[in-house]
Amino acid sequence: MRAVVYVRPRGGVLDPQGQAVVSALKHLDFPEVLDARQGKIIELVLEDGDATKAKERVTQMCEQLLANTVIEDYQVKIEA
Amino acid sequence: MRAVVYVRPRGGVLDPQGQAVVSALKHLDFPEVLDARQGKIIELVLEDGDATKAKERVTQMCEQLLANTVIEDYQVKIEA
Amino acid sequence: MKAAVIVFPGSNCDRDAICALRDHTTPDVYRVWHRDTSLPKVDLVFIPGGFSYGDYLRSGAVAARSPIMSAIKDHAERGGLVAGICNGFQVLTEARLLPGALMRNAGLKFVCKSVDLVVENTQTPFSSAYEGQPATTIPVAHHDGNFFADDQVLDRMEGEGQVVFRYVQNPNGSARNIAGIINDKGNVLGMMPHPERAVDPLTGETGGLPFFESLAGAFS
Amino acid sequence: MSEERLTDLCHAQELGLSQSEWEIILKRLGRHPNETELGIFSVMWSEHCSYKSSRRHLRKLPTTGECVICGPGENAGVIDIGDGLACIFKMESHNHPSYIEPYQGAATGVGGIMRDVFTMGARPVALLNALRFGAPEHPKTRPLVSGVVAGIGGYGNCVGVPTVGGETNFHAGYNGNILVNAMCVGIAEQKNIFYSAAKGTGNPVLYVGAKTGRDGIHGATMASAEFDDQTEAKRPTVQVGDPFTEKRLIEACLELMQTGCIIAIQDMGAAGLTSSSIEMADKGGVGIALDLDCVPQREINMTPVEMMLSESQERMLIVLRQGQEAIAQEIFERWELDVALIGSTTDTGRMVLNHKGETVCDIPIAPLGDDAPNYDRPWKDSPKQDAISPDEVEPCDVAKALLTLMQSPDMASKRWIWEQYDRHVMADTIKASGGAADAAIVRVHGTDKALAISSDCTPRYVAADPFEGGKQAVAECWRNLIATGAKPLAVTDCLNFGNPERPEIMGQLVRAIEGMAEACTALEFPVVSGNVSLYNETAGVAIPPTPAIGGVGLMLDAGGAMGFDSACADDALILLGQSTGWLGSSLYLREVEGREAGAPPPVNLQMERLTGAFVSNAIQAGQLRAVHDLSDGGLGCAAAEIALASGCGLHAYANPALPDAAWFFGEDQGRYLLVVDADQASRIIEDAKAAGVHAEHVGSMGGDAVRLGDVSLPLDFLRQKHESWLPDYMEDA
Ligand SMILES: Nc1ncnc2c1ncn2[C@@H]1O[C@H](COP(=O)(O)OP(=O)(O)O)[C@@H](O)[C@H]1O
Ligand SMILES: [Mg+2]
Repeated sequence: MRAVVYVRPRGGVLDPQGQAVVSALKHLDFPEVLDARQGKIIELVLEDGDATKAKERVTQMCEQLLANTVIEDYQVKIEA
Repeated sequence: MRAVVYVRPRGGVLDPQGQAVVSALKHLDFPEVLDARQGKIIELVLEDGDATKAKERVTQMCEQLLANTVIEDYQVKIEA
Repeated sequence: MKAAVIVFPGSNCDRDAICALRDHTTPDVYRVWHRDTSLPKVDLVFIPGGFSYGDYLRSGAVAARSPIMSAIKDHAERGGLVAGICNGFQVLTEARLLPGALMRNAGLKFVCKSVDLVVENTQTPFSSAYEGQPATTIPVAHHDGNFFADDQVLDRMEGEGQVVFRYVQNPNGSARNIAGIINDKGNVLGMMPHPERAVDPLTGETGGLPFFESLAGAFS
Repeated sequence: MSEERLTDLCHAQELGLSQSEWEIILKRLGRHPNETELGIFSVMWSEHCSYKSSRRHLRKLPTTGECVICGPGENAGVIDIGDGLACIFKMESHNHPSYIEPYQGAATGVGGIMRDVFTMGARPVALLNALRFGAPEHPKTRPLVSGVVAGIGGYGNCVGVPTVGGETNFHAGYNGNILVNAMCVGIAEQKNIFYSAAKGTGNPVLYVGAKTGRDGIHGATMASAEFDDQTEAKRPTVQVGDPFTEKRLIEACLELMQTGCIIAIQDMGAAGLTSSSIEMADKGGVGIALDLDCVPQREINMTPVEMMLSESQERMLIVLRQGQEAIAQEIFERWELDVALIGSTTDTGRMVLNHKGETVCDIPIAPLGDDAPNYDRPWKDSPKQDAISPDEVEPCDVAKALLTLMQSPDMASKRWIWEQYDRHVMADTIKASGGAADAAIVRVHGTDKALAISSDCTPRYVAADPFEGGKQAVAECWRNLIATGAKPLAVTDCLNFGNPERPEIMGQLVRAIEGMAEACTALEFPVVSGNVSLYNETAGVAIPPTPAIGGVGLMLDAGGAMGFDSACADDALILLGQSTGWLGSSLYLREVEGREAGAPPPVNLQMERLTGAFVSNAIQAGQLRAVHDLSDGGLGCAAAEIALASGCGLHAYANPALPDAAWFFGEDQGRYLLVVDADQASRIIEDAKAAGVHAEHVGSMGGDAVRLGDVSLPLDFLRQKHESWLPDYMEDA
């Protein structure tokens, strides 16, 4: 079983990496880019099991380690 | 219009961050985690326009800047 | 006064911290391994700089979940002193012993240079010896020193004198030029600059000396 | 032997072996090798591992001396620094990988050179980097600078070893092939130095560190081949570094080294498991048997040849004393490192590999070394350049020229680079980049001593005259150490050249080595380690020949380190050494007149010694306020650097005997600018003359401008121009 965790800078938190992406893209002649935010994606390979249970467990992982909720939001997806 | 770019370490390329996540989760009593890979997610806000064209442009952005194709794979999704 | 320096895999200022503590604070310094679950009887826990766990995932994140951390939390709870320098500061915020978080430097580059600091609060066990010399110079060397906290948290911290050190010229985008903070109880301090690298005129400035002297004074 | 498909000549040639090399293999084996065996021969006999083009010439370098404990041949050179301590150091290139993936290429270069040093029992205490990039206006240059610098910092900073110095040049000659040379210096106890000879049979072979993946397969052969249009397609071979694992390896290995369990230890560098195991067995005069199924693997279905050739980083191979496995395992497990017993030493003199129940390799070890190709490649001398007379050059606007030079890419401040490097971790750095000394100074922990370390090469001189250029690189390095008050002890080198199969390139290599040898001999500055990087060319265009020299000196009193930032108003400036106004191959000619021409300045090694001895004595005697050697940009630039570092203006007088350009910007060798108390000036000049050293009073400190003759530039303005070139260039994405 696989789980994907998306971790993004929380709204209101300045995102220097996202800002750098915007300005670099502008320099490379992509003026259509108005804004960018950069986050993390963590793909987990899990022992097979119950999807609901897995989602619960991965959510615990996020709370305990994978995301820092002072600055980040997260989202968990379980894939078959 | 929004685009989401997923950037992941290419298969076979060492991913020390992913390895650190696995071992930290093991120590935190999540033995069900067999493997992990860590990547980036970049969300772009684009000027509205044609989705096909946008996908093409964002792909160019990936090739030129957002992904390091020597060691990373990327994937582009255009959202309305 | 007895002190413990915590060593995580990837800590790299542990030796520097031990030398500075021995020379300027106390001869009784223990090195404590992160897997230990208890601390020796000490007054001060010192979390040194470095790249614990390679700074992978987020700097300080993995170390903050190490076995030794619950003993450190108990120690802090009992009013024991805790100092976290650089990576140690990151560990303390990740462990929620200090508010806020340390994000990637605004310039996105590692920055190693001497910075001028204003000592905003000399009424702490970590900064009392700066009394009468409110400005000092100490080097920074970090990639993730950009302090962030919500505005109301920052307001409260400033109101309570929890900002101990402030940059004169912000090297990393830190909110309100914050370089070092203390918790509301006044016994847990985190700072990005490295006082342990600023104690010997032969190797540079000596702006870190009062830091170690303050700690020595706190228990004499 | 397994039923594996046997190989043929065509196969061998694809792996870079020549027909004659193939024939030697056939003769030695008495049969065709299988794929694994052929892979092993091909990497062991690649230029990178066998030094087949350079070996006979490297022998010309002096490698012994009073301080030398171990010269070239081991992982790094070892010298005696007294008190039972040794300094262990080496420089190495990571040119090709850094061009392809600048961050990871440079990072793994730093990781690799650190492993060479701690393998021998030393704790790494300092890193340097010598970088050569293409022309600033070349589109690849900026991202390469950015990636390389981030990679060097990313690795060294994380491991916690200070990066204390280096050099950075830009030249169109490196457009297609940048150079990334990293140097590591470590300190060990003399009684605890580890060598690679795995003496004794039946001893367990331990693998420790990162798991093996398909990284960098044929990296060693890639480092031995020219770039072509297919290079981009070779990208997947680039390795990713993991400094966190490196840090744990250092701590764990140094801990194990205290236990007395180790017979021999090697890092898995170029050609990975192959060269580390063969070298240990060969030097120990034993055989080795490995069970490849026990090798920790990161990927599935790895073939024997992939495992043997993998260049996955952060791995070590250790031969232990029998029965000590548990001690080693306990230490490595505590540091959370993968560890596995993968074989043992044998009395067969052969390398035998087993995989899935079959023998996949069974070859005699001795021929890999004994029969390694050793070519006497044809070479020819570079055409001699004419000397340029001082009167030949155009009249000079001195102020404009000084400004041009001080903000030229090679001279401009490299702050943008070194502020990304942790220069102070370990708390023993006395002088690092930006510290206004001619060499980095690092205290020997827990003592009053310090090491002085410098890396030098002036490629434009070597290009104009490889022999003189080779000499000059060594002499400048020596001079830099002298100027800090250190006693120069020994050097490492990194010889970066083009394709040695071309006689004109081979000539550059041969003559540069001969020049280095002459200087090293005359200055009693032996070579104790080094690295050769050939085939640095793209589409037939070679890099400027670049023999980078890394020198180490010793200072008994760390507190006595001399720099050039303490000049005060009214101090006198004294120039030591003869000035003829030598402008051939100078920075002035290139930057101001746009010409790269003329014979480079010759080095008079006898005068060099005499002048150096005088400077050393004067420093010891406490007679000098500041010292700076003269190099790029001559007197004018050296004076400007002193003024900027000291925050004090100065006046350097014109010389009626020479045109301004020649006097202020000529690059005659063997010169130093001394700053002394004005009252002492005449006495020091007298002393110098008595010692047979030319000395003249050429100026004085004071004011807030740099005045050369009768023109001047405000110090602040000069500083701003000197500091802003690189950051402006890098921001201007
Ligand atoms: N790549 C680099 N890394 C670290 N320091 C560097 C680098 N390039 C230049 N420097 C530093 O910049 C200063 C000037 O360099 P350079 O002009 O080459 O010195 P010198 O001419 O005395 O040999 C030195 O302190 C040197 O260590
Ligand atoms: Mg210079």
